[in-house]
Amino acid sequence: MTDIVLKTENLTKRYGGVHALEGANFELRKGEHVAIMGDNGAGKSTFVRQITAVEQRTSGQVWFDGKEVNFTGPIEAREAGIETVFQNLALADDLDVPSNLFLGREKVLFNLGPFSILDRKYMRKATEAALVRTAVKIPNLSNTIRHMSGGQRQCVAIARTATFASKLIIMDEPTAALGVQETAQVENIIRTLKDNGEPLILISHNMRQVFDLCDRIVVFRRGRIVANLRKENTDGQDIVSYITGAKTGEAELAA
Amino acid sequence: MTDIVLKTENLTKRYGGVHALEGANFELRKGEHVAIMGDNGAGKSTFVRQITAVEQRTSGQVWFDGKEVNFTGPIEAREAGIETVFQNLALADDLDVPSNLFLGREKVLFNLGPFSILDRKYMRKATEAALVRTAVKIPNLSNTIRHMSGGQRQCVAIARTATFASKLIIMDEPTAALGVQETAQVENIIRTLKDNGEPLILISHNMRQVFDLCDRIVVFRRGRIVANLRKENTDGQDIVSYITGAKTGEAELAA
Amino acid sequence: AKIGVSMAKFDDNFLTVLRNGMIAQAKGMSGVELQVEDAQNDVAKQLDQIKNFAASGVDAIIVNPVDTSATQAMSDAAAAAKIPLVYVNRQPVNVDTLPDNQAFVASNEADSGTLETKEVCRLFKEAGKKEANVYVIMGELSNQAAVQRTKDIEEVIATPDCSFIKIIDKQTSNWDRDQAQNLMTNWLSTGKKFDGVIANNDESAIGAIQAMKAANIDMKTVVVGGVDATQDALVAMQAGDLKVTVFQDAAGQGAGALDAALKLSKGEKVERKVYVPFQLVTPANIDKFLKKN
Amino acid sequence: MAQTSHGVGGVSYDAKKRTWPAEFNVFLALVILVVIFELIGRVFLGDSFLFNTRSDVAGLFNEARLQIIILQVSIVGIIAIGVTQVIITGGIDLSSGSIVGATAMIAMSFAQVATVNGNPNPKAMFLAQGWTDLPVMVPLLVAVGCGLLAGLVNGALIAYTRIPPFIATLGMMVTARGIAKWWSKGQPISFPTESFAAIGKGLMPVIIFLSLAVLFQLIMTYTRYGKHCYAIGSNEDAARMSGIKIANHKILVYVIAGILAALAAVVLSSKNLTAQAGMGVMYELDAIAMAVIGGVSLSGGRGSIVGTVIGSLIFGVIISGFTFLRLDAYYQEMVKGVIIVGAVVLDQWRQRMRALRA
Amino acid sequence: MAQTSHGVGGVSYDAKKRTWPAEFNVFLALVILVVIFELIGRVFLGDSFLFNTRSDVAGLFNEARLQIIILQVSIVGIIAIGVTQVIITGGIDLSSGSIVGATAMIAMSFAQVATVNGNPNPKAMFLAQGWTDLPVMVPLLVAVGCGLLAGLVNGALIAYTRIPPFIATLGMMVTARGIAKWWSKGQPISFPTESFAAIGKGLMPVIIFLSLAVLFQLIMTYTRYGKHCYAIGSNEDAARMSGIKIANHKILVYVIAGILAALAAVVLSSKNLTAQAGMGVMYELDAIAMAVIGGVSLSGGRGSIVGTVIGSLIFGVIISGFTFLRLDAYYQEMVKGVIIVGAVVLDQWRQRMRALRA
Ligand SMILES: Nc1ncnc2c1ncn2[C@@H]1O[C@H](COP(=O)(O)OP(=O)(O)OP(=O)(O)O)[C@@H](O)[C@H]1O
Ligand SMILES: Nc1ncnc2c1ncn2[C@@H]1O[C@H](COP(=O)(O)OP(=O)(O)OP(=O)(O)O)[C@@H](O)[C@H]1O
Ligand SMILES: [Mg+2]
Ligand SMILES: [Mg+2]
Repeated sequence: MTDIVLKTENLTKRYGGVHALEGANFELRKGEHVAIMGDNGAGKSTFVRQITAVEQRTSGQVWFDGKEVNFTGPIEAREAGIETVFQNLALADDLDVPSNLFLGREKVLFNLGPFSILDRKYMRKATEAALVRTAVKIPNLSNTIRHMSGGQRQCVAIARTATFASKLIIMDEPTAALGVQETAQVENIIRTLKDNGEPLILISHNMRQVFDLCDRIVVFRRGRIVANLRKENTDGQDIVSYITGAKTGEAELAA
Repeated sequence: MTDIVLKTENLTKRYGGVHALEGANFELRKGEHVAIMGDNGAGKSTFVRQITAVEQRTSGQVWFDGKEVNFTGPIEAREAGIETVFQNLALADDLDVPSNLFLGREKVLFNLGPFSILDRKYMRKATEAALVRTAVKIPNLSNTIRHMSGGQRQCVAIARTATFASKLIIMDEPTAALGVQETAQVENIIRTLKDNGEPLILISHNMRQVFDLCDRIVVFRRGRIVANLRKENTDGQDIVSYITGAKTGEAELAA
Repeated sequence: AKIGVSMAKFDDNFLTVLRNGMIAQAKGMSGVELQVEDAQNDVAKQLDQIKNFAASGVDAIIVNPVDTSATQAMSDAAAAAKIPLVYVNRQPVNVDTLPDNQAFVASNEADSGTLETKEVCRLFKEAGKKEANVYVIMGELSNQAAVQRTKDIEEVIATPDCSFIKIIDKQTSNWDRDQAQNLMTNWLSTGKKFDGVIANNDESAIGAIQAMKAANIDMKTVVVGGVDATQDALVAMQAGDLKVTVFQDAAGQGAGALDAALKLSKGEKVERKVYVPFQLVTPANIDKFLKKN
Repeated sequence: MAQTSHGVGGVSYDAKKRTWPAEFNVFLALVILVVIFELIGRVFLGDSFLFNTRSDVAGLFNEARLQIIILQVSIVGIIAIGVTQVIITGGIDLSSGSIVGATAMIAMSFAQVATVNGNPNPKAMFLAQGWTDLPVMVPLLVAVGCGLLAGLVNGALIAYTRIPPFIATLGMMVTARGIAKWWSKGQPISFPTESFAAIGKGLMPVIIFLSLAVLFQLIMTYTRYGKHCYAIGSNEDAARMSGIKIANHKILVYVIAGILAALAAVVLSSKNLTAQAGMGVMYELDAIAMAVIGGVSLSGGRGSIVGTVIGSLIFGVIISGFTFLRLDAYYQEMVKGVIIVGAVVLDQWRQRMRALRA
Repeated sequence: MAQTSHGVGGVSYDAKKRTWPAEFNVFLALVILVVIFELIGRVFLGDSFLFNTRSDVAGLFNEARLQIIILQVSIVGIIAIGVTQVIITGGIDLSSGSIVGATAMIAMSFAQVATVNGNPNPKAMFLAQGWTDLPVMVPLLVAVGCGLLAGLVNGALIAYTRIPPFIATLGMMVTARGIAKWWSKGQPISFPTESFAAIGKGLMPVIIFLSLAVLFQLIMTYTRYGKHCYAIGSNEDAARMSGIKIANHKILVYVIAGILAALAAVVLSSKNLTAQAGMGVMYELDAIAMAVIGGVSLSGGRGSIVGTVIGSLIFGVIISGFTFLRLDAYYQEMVKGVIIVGAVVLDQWRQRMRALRA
């Protein structure tokens, strides 16, 4: 039990009459990279939003890092060590790239509480370094995020997550808008995380990517977890049949 | 010349100091499906925004449907027959699905100018029919778009474009957020368009998709068109080398 | 001569008459140029206007103070710029310490509410009432005239002579006819018996009258009093709806202030204080006032 | 899980779990407020707020009070109908109060009688021109014209120059108030014709308010105009890209708001038998507050006329309740502010509870 | 194409093509306005707006006019500094004018002298308690306390109950005005001590205004506080997900706005040597207008204190210019509205031109 980083029991979320997530039981071990797949609207992002406390769950329990947690908001989740790339990216449109990268944890020169002086030079340098890792091209870092292309925005969000140390990284469709090169780079970043033993939850619709990067694949369908398979025991065809509902049933548990 | 649907000459767009699009010369023939590929920030969406007049171009000319056009806004482009799925989707977050599908061209019972009475039943039915084609699952059509998942939103935008007759369809990364099934369905929709002889511009980062669906591939790099290749004369490796800049030069023109 | 005038507000019936009195006077003289500003009931704006006048180099300034206790700063500003200053209509708080080239032309605000209430009291007695219940409609609560007139009403009612009058409730209409009308209707909905309405101004009195008429109350049975003697009020009085109002010689004050300002600008001496008395208006003497305001 | 439906495929949807209309919350706030006044009245005054406790009149309810509750908010309510539409499109209208002032002055000067009590009307603007005792259509059309013009200027500024509605209508607010003062150089304009005076008599303001509310609620729900209001307020860029003619629509919305403000001016000046330059001061804020209390979102895209009507009733109950309790005038304003905030807090709180419980 | 840089890889970026700071547009509007007044003055009045044409005083400029231009907007300007921060975080503050009124009344009652011209001060609130002739720190601290409290209530309501800032501060606007009227039952409070009177004397208001502006411009640009203001105004959800403590930050912003309004009240009542309940009416709208004219976006996330200061100068020039031209007061309001709109239209137009030319 001690090597379990994240565990949920019966996690459920309803929006009015919509049963978006129903009794999800999920486990993630140290150093493990797990993929979540499923149709659009299957409840994947909802699952992430419950864990990170962007929303309050309807019922169920969550354990993180050995203890039961009841985060009241995303700040607490983040402070506990969960870094997330949300599907909607969570960027401030009117700020420039460095400000977004360091949003909420600015580097300061002097600590004067809220009126701490920012270390703008440092943040700019660090941003350049972080972006180089994603291979994205951004002509002018001082332009506001509003004026960035879809892929550029996504890379900023990924760079932000990869820059700060954490106990668990969650990425919700991180490469959806990325080009060929950038996707390859981001996959490299994920591999590095794997090598460093950092656990990760990756939501993706890309079968190749999932099989390349993850140890285990969890399939969501209509708000329920319908499969939980080790990569070795399955293949793309199999996964698809779970996604579409051709195969059903609370699937054989992988270890 | 008569079979050219869309043609641009020297199309250029600058944002302040950012040269997002430089002298793009592009042609699209009747019934042709052309893919646009390129790195993030290469200028693909910028190209689309100039054609559809979401922004005003810095310089260059555009011909559509046989005549030179200078649309002053997206309404004119749409009225001229260009249907677009924008990368940012252009959905009204507070409206429900049918309202979004018919946004700007509501079906009315009586025509009383702006105060025309809406045919809500018809629009709901038509929406269900249109969404079935994309295979997306939406539990409650009366929920607002704000509460839809990323893929659901994208499907609504695609269904909207596919529902109305047009002379040219442009899709900017339409399947980026879609699941396996939904992607397959949308690709089917695109094939149907091909069979009906409707021309299409598809922006995508997905090599397989591009080779499956399109006749010709145009590669953007740093705001310039660097390659224009018939599918038969190239392969994935070749395209990637253009995208990354390993191969350069105004490429051999395909016919 | 260039004269700068700062009025407390423009959209006030009474002050408009005062202002017009001044303008009419100026038109009749040659070489007198009036620059009239609207302080929009804002003390600070008024002080700034005086400084703007100073920057434009006017020969004298006439001020209709928004607030009579804010005049010290104005006197100082004008004195610093060495420009004569005349206060009009409202008595400045620093009246006893005014510099040599400053004066004022005003009425004693304490009289208006007193005259009004005494007459209402007299009418009740004339009708043989042993006990009379009244509603009081106040003006804007942050306005001194409203505060003063309300105080006058209470003081008169506190005298043994008129102590048979009881105030059921007093509320504000912010000088406004529509609000007074709504307020009166709200009072009527409580069903309480009452004998009169004493309002801080005519507009409020008329609003109350309209509400009572809408509720089919016989206007002969109630005594309604106002202050200002506006045209609308005089017509209401002719119709027998309004019983009492109080006249203040607005045009006369305006003209007097201009006179004083011109004299001061020429370096002549003028009377330091000019009081223009309030006058009670009743159906008996209404004809005297019909053409005045 | 009971009965579930699947919409267009996908996750389970429990159709029985209907979401309450947002207006319900506001209505609840209204009811709570009434109950509070009723209770305080019974306990401390031994009197009833809503019910009839008098022997000299018949009926269960205190009809006079029911009438004044709505009568006193009818005029601002008419404005609020237009303001609601403006806010739903993501705009704001600060000019309505001043439009009321200017329109009242201008329209009233075409509605005056020639003689009062046998004397020539002392306040007649156009006595010399002989424009007195005109048919009621004249001042009405003049008013509509004023409202239309003001709305057109607002709308055109916002639609074509893209300046924020706050600024465009703030400019109009200042300018229209200036026009109101200038029109008769600060003098009130009084003594209207019988037919003009009939517009605001008795319960006419209430009838006009409620008819307009019903009309525009239907328009907002069932017509293309309404749909586009919500679409523009929800995401203006999306609406533009979808081919909605934003400029035309915005102009129409502000014109409607202007005309409604002008109608309010007619009703107001007719009810009071006078027009004054200071009329309508702060009405814009009350109208906006009514809309927001009624659930209209200031960021656009959400709200309804029904909500605004309930919001206006909350205002009416507050005003009448205070007079009923004979609350000291000095405390009234303080308490009014608290109640406005309280009504919206209650609304928010119920919405959050619902979201959590869901 | 000249010299290009490539940022972090990618498309060409012409670094020489610097974008003008947005404030430049506003400054241009200010200059145009001054030039217009100067020209009209020269042509029609034979007098200069800015320059000295009098023989009895020395100097190139009409110093009295330069001073009054900024002096008359200093007090609203102080408020506008706070309002700017509120708007940048995506909020709005309608209560500042009323906070000025309430604070002026309360603070002034602790700043009164015991005797005026040998008589006991007729307006002293706390004569009986002997709280007269107190050191100036007392009223100052009382004022700061009032502003802090009002801001705290605003901020806490907005942060914790999630009601729209428009409503929370509207409630505060009504309540604080009620408190102002109730404090001394409508009576003005006058006769402050020398030391209190010194705060608003001469050019002190200008000095206070400009120092605060510089201070907060630095804070907005260089500190975490400033960065978070922009982040929250730009995308509140994103800011929340990024771990910014939204509630704390908002409370701080409204507290700062409240304290600035309270300081404005001190300066105002000191300058006028009196406090009265009606002080500060409509200041909130002027302050908001100054900010918006200065380029602050009402949807949040954009703007600067420098812009607001320039916006306030535009106001000052308008007011002084009108008096200079001896424009009839009736026309002043009308024209003022037009100029406010014109300044913003000019700004928008230049921005669009730049975007097109870019
Ligand atoms: N706030 C909400 N209110 C109502 N319904 C919601 C809300 N958020 C999500 N839903 C619904 O819940 C379901 C699950 O949504 P979710 O975002 O988790 O899907 P997903 O698996 O992430 O899909 P995708 O692959 O498209 O991102 C969807 O049907 C969606 O419409
Ligand atoms: N409004 C704008 N202002 C300034 N720069 C902009 C603006 N819009 C786009 N850009 C810049 O122009 C370049 C091209 O952007 P564009 O959106 O066309 O990229 P794209 O090829 O569509 O990329 P992606 O694959 O990520 O969608 C990018 O560097 C982007 O930062
Ligand atoms: Mg998702
Ligand atoms: Mg793009």
